[in-house]
Amino acid sequence: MDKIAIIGVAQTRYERRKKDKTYYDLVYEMTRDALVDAGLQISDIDNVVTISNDFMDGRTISSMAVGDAAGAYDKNISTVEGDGTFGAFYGAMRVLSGFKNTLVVAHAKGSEGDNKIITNGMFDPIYQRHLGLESISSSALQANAYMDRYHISEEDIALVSVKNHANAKNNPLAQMPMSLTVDDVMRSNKIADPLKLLDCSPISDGAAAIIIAAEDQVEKAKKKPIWIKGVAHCSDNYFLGDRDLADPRALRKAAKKAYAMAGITKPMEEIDVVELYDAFTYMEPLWLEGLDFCDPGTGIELLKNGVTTMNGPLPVNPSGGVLSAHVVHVAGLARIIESVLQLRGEAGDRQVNGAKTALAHGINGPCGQSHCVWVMSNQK
Amino acid sequence: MAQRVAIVGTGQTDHKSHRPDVSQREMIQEAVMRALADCDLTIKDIDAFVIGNMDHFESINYVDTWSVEGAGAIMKPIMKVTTGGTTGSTVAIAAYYHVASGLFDKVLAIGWEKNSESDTTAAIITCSDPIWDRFSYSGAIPSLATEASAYMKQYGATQEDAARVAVRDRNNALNNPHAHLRRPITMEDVMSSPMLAYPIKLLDVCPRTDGACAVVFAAENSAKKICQKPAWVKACSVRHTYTWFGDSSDYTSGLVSLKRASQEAYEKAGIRNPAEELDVAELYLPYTYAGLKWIEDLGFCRPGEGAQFVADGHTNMDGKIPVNPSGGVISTNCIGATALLRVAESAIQIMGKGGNRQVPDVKQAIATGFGGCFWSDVMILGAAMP
Amino acid sequence: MNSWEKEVVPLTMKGQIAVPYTWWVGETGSRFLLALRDEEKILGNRCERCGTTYVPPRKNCGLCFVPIDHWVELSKEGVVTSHTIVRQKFQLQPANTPFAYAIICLDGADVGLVHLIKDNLEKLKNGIRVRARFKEKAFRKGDLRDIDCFDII
Amino acid sequence: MVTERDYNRLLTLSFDTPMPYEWSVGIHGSRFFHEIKKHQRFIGIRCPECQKVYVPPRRVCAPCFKELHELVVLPNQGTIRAFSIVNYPFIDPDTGRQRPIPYTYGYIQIEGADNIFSHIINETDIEKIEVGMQVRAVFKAKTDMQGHMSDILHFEIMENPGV
Repeated sequence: MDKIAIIGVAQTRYERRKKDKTYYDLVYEMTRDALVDAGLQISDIDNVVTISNDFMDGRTISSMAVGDAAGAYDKNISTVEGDGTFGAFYGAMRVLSGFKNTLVVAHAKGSEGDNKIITNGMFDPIYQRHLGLESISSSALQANAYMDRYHISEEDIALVSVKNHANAKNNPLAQMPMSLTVDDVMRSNKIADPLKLLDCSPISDGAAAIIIAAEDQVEKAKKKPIWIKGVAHCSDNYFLGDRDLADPRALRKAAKKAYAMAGITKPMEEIDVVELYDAFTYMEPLWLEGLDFCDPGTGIELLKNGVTTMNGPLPVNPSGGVLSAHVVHVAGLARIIESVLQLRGEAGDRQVNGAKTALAHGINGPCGQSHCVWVMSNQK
Repeated sequence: MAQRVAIVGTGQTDHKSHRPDVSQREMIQEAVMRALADCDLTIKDIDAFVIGNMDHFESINYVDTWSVEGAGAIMKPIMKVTTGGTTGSTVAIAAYYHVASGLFDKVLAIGWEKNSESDTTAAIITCSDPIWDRFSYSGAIPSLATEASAYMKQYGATQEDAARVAVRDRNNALNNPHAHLRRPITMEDVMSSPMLAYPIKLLDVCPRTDGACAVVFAAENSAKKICQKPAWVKACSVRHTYTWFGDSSDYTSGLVSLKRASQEAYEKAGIRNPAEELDVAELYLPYTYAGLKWIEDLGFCRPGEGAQFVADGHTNMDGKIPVNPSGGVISTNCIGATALLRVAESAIQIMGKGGNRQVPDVKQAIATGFGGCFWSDVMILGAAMP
Repeated sequence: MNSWEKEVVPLTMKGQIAVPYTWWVGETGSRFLLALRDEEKILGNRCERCGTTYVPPRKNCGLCFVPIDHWVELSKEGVVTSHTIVRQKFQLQPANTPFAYAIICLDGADVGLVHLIKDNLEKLKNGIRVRARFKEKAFRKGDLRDIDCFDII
Repeated sequence: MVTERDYNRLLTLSFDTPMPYEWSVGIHGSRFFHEIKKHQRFIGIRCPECQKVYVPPRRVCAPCFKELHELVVLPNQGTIRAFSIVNYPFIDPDTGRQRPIPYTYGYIQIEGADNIFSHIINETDIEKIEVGMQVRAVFKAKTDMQGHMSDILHFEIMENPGV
């Protein structure tokens, strides 16, 4: 892969509801701010990828609402419907194909629609939709399959909520900075066993943007470029009953490819910080297994042993993760942006000292069916 | 290093008004299997997938993950790209960049729609702005009617001029075994069909169709091995320039997005005189008047000369630049697949696989997509490696 | 610069997407659902290339990409491989909370089927055997919900 | 291939649960509706770069990529640039029922604006309406206004546009 880098980033504050802003407003602000961050003008951007979802926005061709706001007038533009990591990957492909600077911008307002009806739309119209499945109950099936197989307790996964909400206290943009105990999580409302309210990510509004540049463009940027070393995505089968929900094999395959591109052979030793898509507490240990940081079933041990805490050798979700702000589709881009901030040394109170290599991860579809893995570094 | 890309195989369903015999996913799989058979590959050979349609037409969220069994993408990378009417060309262009980036060798582009499963007008209305437009918006026809009447006023084109486009495309469809509407029509049929919104009559516009299309894109080295006559991607370009319906209404300047996109694509492909250098065109003409006006924006003829150009037979099968040998959009319109069908049909012409609809000796072809807010996509294919 | 923007009380607008959908089940799915409706039978089919027995049946194998013609009748009994007891209401749920979703591997099938368990939830655990309870014939419509739920054996 | 005879063995499943939304109108749009309610008048916004006036007001001028601030009061009348008498039945996605027809969908250029405003014109007789006619907005009773496009009932053709 040719050398390409992220040279500009921007994200909104993540909130339960941004009543005064349309998604057009959010996209405009992020486009403007990412340009400022990179020190570029809109005329430096030669193509745009927007990320939106027609179900979230309540609008067919949701991309039509934001082209102007993304500065895409008279430019090559396209739209990915899916997580920000996937949209950003398409943006990266365009740079690798010869564009100079791709602006990638994602938005969503969870406050505007009905999250259960929207996520019910992920399920098969003929065999699943009428059963009333949505994101939480389907994920609960996965949590149960995983936790039952490896004897992981509800208290164990509650630790993830405690850690990530505490990390969020150091992130001024996070929606849910909280000081929690395992007891608080255990006592929160039961939603779909084993998931309780504090095992679940919130509904959020927000937007984010990044600028991906070709090697010969990075010197124009005012910030330190963060190099994209490896990216890969992979999807598992669709029907929940066709999958082994406790085995994130699609993630393992994507990670293997991304690591190979980045020349990483020992992820635990070579990666300094991880931002992954923890839409639910159980996902963090499960995805860490898929990312080959540990053996199947032992993801939670990393947390219990302090490996993934802020002071540990592999801090996971220093931003507070998706549990602390979950703008659907923006969330993966936010993972990339947090990685960039960490690698630039701009992560403030949550800075992981000396971070050189970071991993960002996003998911699409029910129960993490499809994964996208990013490896980035501040070393060329 | 960016690499050269070619189309090596195409597949499409036999398009119909209704496909009750297959579920959505099964219909997609039908197109994918045909595309693989066309280039003698198996599903194991495909490295990545790009798919698109319109979410609220069938009410499927996350079409990428939902489709994997039909697409053949189990344990493979798949991505959803969607932009309304231009979805099919957007998907093709995304598949092109997948390969051009050097990251993937063989990529499948898939577009589909099962329009029989919802009220198409209701679904189209949901593409209008919920605050400003949805209250009064009534679907695509009024804005097209506006464009058509402005064009007629500006250049004196007539309803008969437009009817010629319908007769050309619909009769071309007789040569395409996959086309949805395959009944011959006459000028009288078009002229006497019911008026929908002046000057647009029923036979001036596209139908709604159930169908899917799949196209295999491959990198340089593989393309040459897979296919004797690959269709090389020489250029692609996109202009999705408008956000608001009320901004795209400068009809006297032509379809600006198509003008800009085609100019950029011609420049990349080194084309100076499109009508001479292109051998065939598969254009996303959702209604007949576009067949007069947009060929001007594409530079096939000068502004105001579209009607005469068509009347003179230059766009007929034996003309200077045959337009829509497949029968085009007014013969087949499975919306998410429609623009991908333009790309597929252009590739078919380059590969010489057009059967009864083959234009002899095609060296260079153009495919376009139209949608959104008067948006345009362009892809130029060639027989010679760029 | 004038700052009228700061003084505006922001409005919101309520609306909905109320498009009616009618999805075609297709020949393969219809055969499966008609067997549920008319014969109280659960049919699967087996890919003769890889040997996987699917339920619901598939027209083509997603892995091998070959048509599947070999139909089998599956047992109405199977094993729960994962489950969740749902506590929070949602309008599209076909049962009152608490009820459970379970992935059930029917005897003879290689993949699981997502369905409902309504009774004896305190006994529910992975590995437990369950049996399909069909709706009365008059209430069956050719829909996966013609199986009202699965009962713990 | 399937024929109609086979339809009794080919099933369908239906789904008609509406998906509810509550969209933000935004500061610019909200100001537009407040102005309609307070003063029964239109406002637009001017681009400092190209001087174009947009109605309803918006945040950004696309070609200039400039943020807009300068509000412009506009008369509540304009010219029909295009119209279409909608006569085909269809489901209104906002209600799930058929939208009452016929009605006339109009592209109206508000006097002093550079873009087009779309709304309903209360004339469905093709003999009595044409492009270029002057139309005027008719508002709902102030007390019934709710910050919605329906606060403008419709546009009506002006008998004496000169007055």
